Amino acid sequence: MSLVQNVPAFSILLLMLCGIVCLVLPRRAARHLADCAIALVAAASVALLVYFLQGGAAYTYSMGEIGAPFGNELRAGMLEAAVATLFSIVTLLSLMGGRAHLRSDIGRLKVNLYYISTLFLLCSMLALVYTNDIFTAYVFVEINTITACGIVMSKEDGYTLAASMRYFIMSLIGSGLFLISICILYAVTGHLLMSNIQEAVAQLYAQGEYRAPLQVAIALMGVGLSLKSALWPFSSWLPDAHSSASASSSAMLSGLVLKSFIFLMIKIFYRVIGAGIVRTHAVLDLLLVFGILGMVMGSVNALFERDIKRLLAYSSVGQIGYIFCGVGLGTPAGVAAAMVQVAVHATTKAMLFCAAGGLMDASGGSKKFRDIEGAGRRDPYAGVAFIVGTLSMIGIPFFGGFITKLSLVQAAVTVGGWRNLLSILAIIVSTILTAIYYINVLAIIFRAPETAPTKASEKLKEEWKKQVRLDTEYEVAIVLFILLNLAIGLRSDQLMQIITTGLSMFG
Amino acid sequence: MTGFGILIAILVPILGGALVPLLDFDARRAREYYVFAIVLATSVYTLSLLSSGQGSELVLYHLTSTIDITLRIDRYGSIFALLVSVLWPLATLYAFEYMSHLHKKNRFFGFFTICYGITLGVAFAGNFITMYLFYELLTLATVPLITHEGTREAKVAGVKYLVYSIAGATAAFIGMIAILTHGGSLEFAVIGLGDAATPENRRLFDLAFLFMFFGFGVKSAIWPLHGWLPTAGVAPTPVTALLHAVAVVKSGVFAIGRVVYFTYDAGYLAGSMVQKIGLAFSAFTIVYGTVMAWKEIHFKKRLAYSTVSNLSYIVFAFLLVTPSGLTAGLLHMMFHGLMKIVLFFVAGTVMHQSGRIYVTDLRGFGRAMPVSFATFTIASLALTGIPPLCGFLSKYAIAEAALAQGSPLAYAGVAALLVSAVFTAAYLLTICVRAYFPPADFEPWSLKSVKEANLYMTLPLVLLTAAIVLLGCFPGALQAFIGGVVPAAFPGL
Amino acid sequence: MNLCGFTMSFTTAGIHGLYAVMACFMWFVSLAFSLEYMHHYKHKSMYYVFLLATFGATAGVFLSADLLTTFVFFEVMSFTSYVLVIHDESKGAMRAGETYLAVAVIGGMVMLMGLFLLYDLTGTLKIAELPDACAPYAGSGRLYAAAICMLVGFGAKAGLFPLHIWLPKAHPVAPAPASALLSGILTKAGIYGMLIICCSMLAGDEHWAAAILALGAVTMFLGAFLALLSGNLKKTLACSSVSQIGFITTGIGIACLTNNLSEMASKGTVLHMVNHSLIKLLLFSCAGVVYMNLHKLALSDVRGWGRNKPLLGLYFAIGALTISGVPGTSGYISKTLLHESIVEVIEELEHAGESIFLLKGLEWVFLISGGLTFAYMSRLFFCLFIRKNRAEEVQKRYNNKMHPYMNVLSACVIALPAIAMLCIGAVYWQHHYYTWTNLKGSLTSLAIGGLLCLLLKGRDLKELKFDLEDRVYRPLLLGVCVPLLGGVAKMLSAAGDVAAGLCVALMRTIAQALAGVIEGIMIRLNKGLLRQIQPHEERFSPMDWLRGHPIAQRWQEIRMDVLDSANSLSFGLLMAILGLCVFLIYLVRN
Amino acid sequence: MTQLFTLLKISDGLAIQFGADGLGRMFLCLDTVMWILVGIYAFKYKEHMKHTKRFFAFYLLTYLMLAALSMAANYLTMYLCFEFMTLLSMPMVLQDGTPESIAAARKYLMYSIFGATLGLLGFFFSAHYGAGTVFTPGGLLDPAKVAGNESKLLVVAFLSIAGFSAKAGMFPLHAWLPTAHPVAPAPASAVLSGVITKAGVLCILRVMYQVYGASFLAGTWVQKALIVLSLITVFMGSMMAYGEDLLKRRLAYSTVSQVSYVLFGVFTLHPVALLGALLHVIYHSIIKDGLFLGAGAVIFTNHKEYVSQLHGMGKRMPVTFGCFTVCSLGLIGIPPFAGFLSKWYLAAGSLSEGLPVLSWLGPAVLLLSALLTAGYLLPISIHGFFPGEGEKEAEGKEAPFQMLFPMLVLALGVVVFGVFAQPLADALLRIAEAMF
Repeated sequence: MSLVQNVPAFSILLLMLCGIVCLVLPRRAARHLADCAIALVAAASVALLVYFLQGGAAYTYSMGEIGAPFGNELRAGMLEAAVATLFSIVTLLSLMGGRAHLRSDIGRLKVNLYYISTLFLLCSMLALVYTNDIFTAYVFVEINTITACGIVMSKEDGYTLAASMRYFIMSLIGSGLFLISICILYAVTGHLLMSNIQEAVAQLYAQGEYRAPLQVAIALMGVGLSLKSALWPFSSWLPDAHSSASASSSAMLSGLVLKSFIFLMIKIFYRVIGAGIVRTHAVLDLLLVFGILGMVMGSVNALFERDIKRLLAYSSVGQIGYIFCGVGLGTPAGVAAAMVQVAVHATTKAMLFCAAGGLMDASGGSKKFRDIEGAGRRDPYAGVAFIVGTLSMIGIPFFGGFITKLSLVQAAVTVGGWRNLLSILAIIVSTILTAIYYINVLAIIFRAPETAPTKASEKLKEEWKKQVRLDTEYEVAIVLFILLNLAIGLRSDQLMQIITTGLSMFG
Repeated sequence: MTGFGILIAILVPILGGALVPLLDFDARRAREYYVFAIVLATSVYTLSLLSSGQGSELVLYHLTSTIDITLRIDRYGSIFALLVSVLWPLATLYAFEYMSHLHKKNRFFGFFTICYGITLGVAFAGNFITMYLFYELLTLATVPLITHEGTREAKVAGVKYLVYSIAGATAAFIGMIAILTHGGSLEFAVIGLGDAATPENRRLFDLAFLFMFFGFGVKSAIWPLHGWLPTAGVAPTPVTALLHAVAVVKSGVFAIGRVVYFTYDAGYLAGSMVQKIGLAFSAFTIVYGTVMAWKEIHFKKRLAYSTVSNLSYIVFAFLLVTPSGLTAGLLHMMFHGLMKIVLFFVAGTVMHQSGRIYVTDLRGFGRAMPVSFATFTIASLALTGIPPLCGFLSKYAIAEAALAQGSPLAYAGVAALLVSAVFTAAYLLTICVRAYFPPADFEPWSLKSVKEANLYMTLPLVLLTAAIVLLGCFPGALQAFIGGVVPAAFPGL
Repeated sequence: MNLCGFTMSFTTAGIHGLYAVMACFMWFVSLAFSLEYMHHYKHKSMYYVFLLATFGATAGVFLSADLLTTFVFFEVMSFTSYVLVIHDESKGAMRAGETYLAVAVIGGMVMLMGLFLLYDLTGTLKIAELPDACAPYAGSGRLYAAAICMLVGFGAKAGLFPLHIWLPKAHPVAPAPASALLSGILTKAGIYGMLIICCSMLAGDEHWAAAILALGAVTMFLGAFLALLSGNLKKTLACSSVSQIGFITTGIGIACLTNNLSEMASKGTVLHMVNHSLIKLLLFSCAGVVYMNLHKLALSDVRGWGRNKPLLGLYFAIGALTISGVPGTSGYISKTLLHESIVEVIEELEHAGESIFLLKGLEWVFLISGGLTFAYMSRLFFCLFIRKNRAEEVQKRYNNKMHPYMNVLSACVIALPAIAMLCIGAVYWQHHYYTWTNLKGSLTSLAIGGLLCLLLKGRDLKELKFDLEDRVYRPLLLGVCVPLLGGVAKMLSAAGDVAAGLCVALMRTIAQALAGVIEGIMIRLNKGLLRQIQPHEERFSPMDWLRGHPIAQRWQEIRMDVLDSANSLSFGLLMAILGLCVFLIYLVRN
Repeated sequence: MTQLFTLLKISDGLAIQFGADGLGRMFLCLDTVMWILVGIYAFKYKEHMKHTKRFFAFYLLTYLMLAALSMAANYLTMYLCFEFMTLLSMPMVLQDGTPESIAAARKYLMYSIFGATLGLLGFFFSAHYGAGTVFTPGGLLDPAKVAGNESKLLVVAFLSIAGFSAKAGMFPLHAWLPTAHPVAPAPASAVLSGVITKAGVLCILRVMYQVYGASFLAGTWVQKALIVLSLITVFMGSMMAYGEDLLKRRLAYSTVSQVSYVLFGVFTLHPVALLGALLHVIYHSIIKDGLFLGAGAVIFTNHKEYVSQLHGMGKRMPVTFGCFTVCSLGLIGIPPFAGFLSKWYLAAGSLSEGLPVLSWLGPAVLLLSALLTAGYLLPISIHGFFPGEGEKEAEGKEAPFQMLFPMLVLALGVVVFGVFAQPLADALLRIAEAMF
């Protein structure tokens, strides 16, 4: 048991501790503490990942020496380490990216409260990643919900309050359903540890008993987690929540929070119910169909939008659809494709939300297309970010999006029958629609402003022409995000290799 | 070393083009000298590459374990590169004059030069993924060119073009990946599917072929997917002339040639169901294009429909999957590029000088713009297929290839070829007649405001027409150069 | 001689020479007579040119040794004689000329067809070689076809029954000397042709002979009947020519029947031809003299003019007697020969036991026609020289012959044919012609003629209403054929255009339909998408085209009004519940 | 073909070659003579026209192309000259610039180009199945290659011959002739119908006898179909002419029918019939040019276009109408004049060919059409010279001598070639024999 192996527990506990400490620190100190805490966790996760890369096997880490029924376990594998590093890096970058907005959106007083909720959010996400006990998973799901709603409400204008309330209620429904399914599982199998439950469930399936309760448990879990991770029919809360929140919080929300629940769902499907059963299970078809619907409807609604942040929000619904489509295919290649999309979407969407924040700065804080006309010229970083985002979305080689499409198509092609055709058609349609509204956004933000601006936004434009000041932190964040996307695009071999070995270790 | 030469040849125009809007030239002369310098340099360098660097290769980047971005000069790609590098400088020269009355010149010339680099990229791509990369970039780079004039019509054309191209590219991408995952190689050096084409996944390979055929078919304007080409006729003439007559559409046909001859080989395709489908669609498009052209009175839309038909000539020749079919298709690709660019330039000159865009009000222009309409007449005669001119040679080659192949669809193709020749005569020669022989009640003074275009516009026209006539009479060298493709595409032969 | 692209050969053997001489004699007489006759006419130069041209052509026809040369001169003769017919360009002349030309051209073309068929069949057109060339094909359909075509050609010129229509019209309008030649020589050219067909090509062919005899009989009777009824001097003579041609045709028919063996038939035919030429020359000259003085030809007008003109009366009488076949005249001899040849054939058939009913009928027609001839000739003679004109003063004018009605030259010129005829009569003055059986035939016909003449004396018979040409030919040809064929031709010529227009229109509609379908979708789609790029449009939503659609409106209302905003909680819950139900139902079921 | 002159060698299969053979020489002489005569006539006629420089330019260019066509040694050169001849002769049709003339020119262009394209189809197949490319009497098809697919080649032969016969005005594609001639100026229509239709005939001769070969086509359904088509045209042409009042359109329809006489001779694939056809080519050129020049003279001097206006014109224009009458008699085929001999050989050839029905039906239709020709030509002369006192006589004056001279020469030609036809017939017989 080398030092590195207790990184999971260490990082969760560290974040909790810092979260509490931030409460009392003054605003500036709280900011620095939060940043370096997250940085530390990121470094630790990288160390863990390196450990695994050098051939370390997946291991379970029991919290405290207490026995099975009461004790608590964490399980770390290459995949978990990779996802953890991704989450921490993206959180750090989106905090940096959205810093300027924090000052204007959130009053001076509540800034540490924002940092606390961010830290606790990251802690809960890491916990979801590492946990091997479904009840602890439920506990951290609740923490996650509260903190996520917290960072949304921190903006405190009327619209965000209504949006976060809706978000809160819908998430609670989701976690409620998740709880019920855990109870059923516990009632049926008697265990809480994932590995034990898996043997029990396998045994039950072999005997054919308790078929109905197990089905209901799986259904409820599926719906609960899809609700929380905004799969299309359950995603009506997402556009308001993500668009009204401030730049960094909406980056974290759509980039990470949704992904954590998806990772949890994959973990439960493969570790709790077992790969053999899940592969042929009907729930995958449902996920596939809803994923495809999400891909298409997300993009179609995005076409309707005339507000940059709502457009990005709807686009994430579409991208989430991609992930579920990958999962729904049922083959390891499909899940791998889903994980790639998780990584790519996390970085790209976070970057785009930060860039959107930059655009709003450059055009007097208005989100409307009419006002952000030509903003791309004024804030070149945001412009370039959007170009990279568009190219990645369309799937030009050298960019992340290409790898997603490549892997998803490879997965879809190997699967036969209606799944194959349906997913291919969905890919084509969603790529077209994505291309249209992203290129349209490009056309707007790069249009020379002299084309007849309307009166309303006239005075706004004079103001910001003068005082566009660019803060370095935002620029660094955007550049790092772009590099991250390019890294995934270029070094996709290593990423795929990590994911596939991680999945194999997963079982 | 020559491997890097390819990279240079591609990057110079792209970077050079990107600099134009950034350097923000305001003096017209400066911009022209700069742009022309870049374009000419690239052309010269590419031509030297073609002559010396045959077969040199450069693996740019290993994207994933099985896919990497490679650039290679092989005989097939160098033919397309030759066409593009010869025509681009002339088109640029023409564009300088034409753009004088349009605004936002920097942006236009920027994207115009970038497209040059990307087209060369398509030509020199070593495998399908690289070609897909440049193919997609070409779409993105041409959208702003089409919507350049900012009118409502231009935007509609831009969106329509975008939607068609992205759909086509994605379909082709899916086809590629399907082949990759089932063992076929995407490298152009490896001919045919080899052992991967086992009977049970034959159906999938057929499906993949159809996806790629109709994917790349969008750019080469096969009938159901040709809608964007006529609407894109509203773009400024250098764009329609160069891109929609030469670069963009030809890249589509070039890609189909790659699919037919390099990914699937003759053994797989000859006599297969997909070949029949392809032949049927292209034969129908040949007739459809000319009939629509004959019906259309907007000058540039008429030429666009004519391009739709002529492209299907090439696709039809390629799908014959015989050595003579390949050479005939390439020959027509070269000649059609020459002929169609002249026709578009004349259309552009007419619009530039007199603002008339409809074919019906071209009465008496023969005398008002003697040089332009002389070249127009020669080019339309060539396109109709009158013997001494080059159009006849390629039409003859395609017909011979079809006859040699001898399947009923091939005969249908020859019939389509001839019917389209008649309609071509109908929609082109009537313009010449109207221009040169105005009716008795025509007052020449109504055209006194219209004078011949200056040297910038007429020089390219004259040079290209000379090329048409000379190649028509002495095609030996070009045919030998094209003949070189056959050993590469048919290793067995 | 090599002319017109093939070798023309001429011969003066036998009948060729005879008729060439006859042609010269006839032309000499008419030329001399026309000197005076044409004295006060206009276009004299044109008349003489075409008269001589016709002479050349006719000589050519008679002298030609192969049918092709015959045809060449035959055509030339038709056209040159046409000009003679329409010489004085009156409305009647033009109309007659039109008919004459039509018949001539049609006859010529059909004969050419016959020549083609013959040439193709036998390979030679030399008259001398014809008999043995046609022998192997006797009775074959192709030979009959060739023969029929040539018969139509020659028959048209000769004036046989179906194509005789132009004769009664052309001769009255032509100048007298011209019409003399027309009846005299040109008809003989037709007969000459028929001789070649019947006697050398199809000699001894019963069916052919029967047909010829039938035609001859009908022509004989019809001609005589028309002559009787006609009220115009020249028209009567023209019809009489038709009838005489009928006699000659009968002779030819008999000769053909007996395979040229019955010497009487062939001699009789030739003699009758010669007689008829001379008679017609004489009679038409007399008619010419009448017309020269009175410029009128209707019998009612010229009645009684010749009372005090003994010389003209003498000439006319000689002509009349000869043509009627009164014993002692040359006419009698030729008619008797013909009659006896018929009787001889009848006896021969009697011995062979075949039915002779038809030939008996023929003989009776022969006799009746002879009678009719005598009747109308005597009627003419009486009208001109015996009876007085109804109007007294007209008669008085006729009687005072102040100036001579014909000069000396024309007098003696007209005398020539009369003398010639009398000589022929004398030459043949041998006894056996006058045996009782021969006399019996001519006397019976004279008796019939006399009887008829008494019956009709004095009363003018109405013109025959039924005119074959105007009733049958013109309506049939012009009324029916031309419009019908014209219609077919118009339809065919338009076919080219219509077909071209049709297929082009078809292609265009197909293209439009296809384009329409694709274009429709695309226009609506990108119109909507376009809204997207228009920043300063006040309503941004790109799905502008969808907005118009009722379902979309319904959807929008649900989102906007009932659920106050698409993103309201209740809408979210509704969607979540729906999702949950789908999950549960689907999973529980399988 | 004796010695070949290669102007341009594009590739091994394609070359523009010229070579003189009997047929080519005959057509060249015909074209040259006609062009000189009509040229003289046109020098006078040009006062009546605008754009004279343009007219004479295209006039000479068309002659160039015709000379090239007659000298063409292979299918490609013939197709090239055929296309350019259409393009260069088209401006002569729309010389007056009136809307009808432009419509007629467009129709002429489209029909000829459609015909040429069918010819091109023939070229593709002959290049593919042929042994060599140069015209060889008896056909250049390589029996080995042809063995399997005769039926295909027959269809292509029929189409290519029907295509070239568009220029010769055969039935399905004749519609342009009656529309183009009335609008074209007289010298143009004289040349168009007199000589340019003969170019179509030359192409058909080359294709039938020297590409596919008479033996290949003899007795096949193609020959029967073509003969039937030509007979339909013969009948239709003369029938339409019979009913037409506009003088030039009547002559145009007459051209349609007379050229189909020639085609009938060509399609019977028999030396004698071919001799008749060649003879008729020469005779018809001479006669039809004479008629058109006559019509042109009437229009030029007295502006009378319709036949009904020409009553008594003969007296006013004796020489013109004299020549007109001589030419009409020639056309009808009255023996001493030119037309008769060609009809004779046509009929003789057709009968000796021995096709079951067509051998005798052909001559019958020819003669029926000769009859109709008489029907529509003779009345003009007759009413011209003998108007009859009832009708009112048209007044007018005689055409200038420069116009009369060509007409006189042509009329003389009709008579001379009519009477002294033997040397001409022998020469043409040698050419006809050489074709088989």
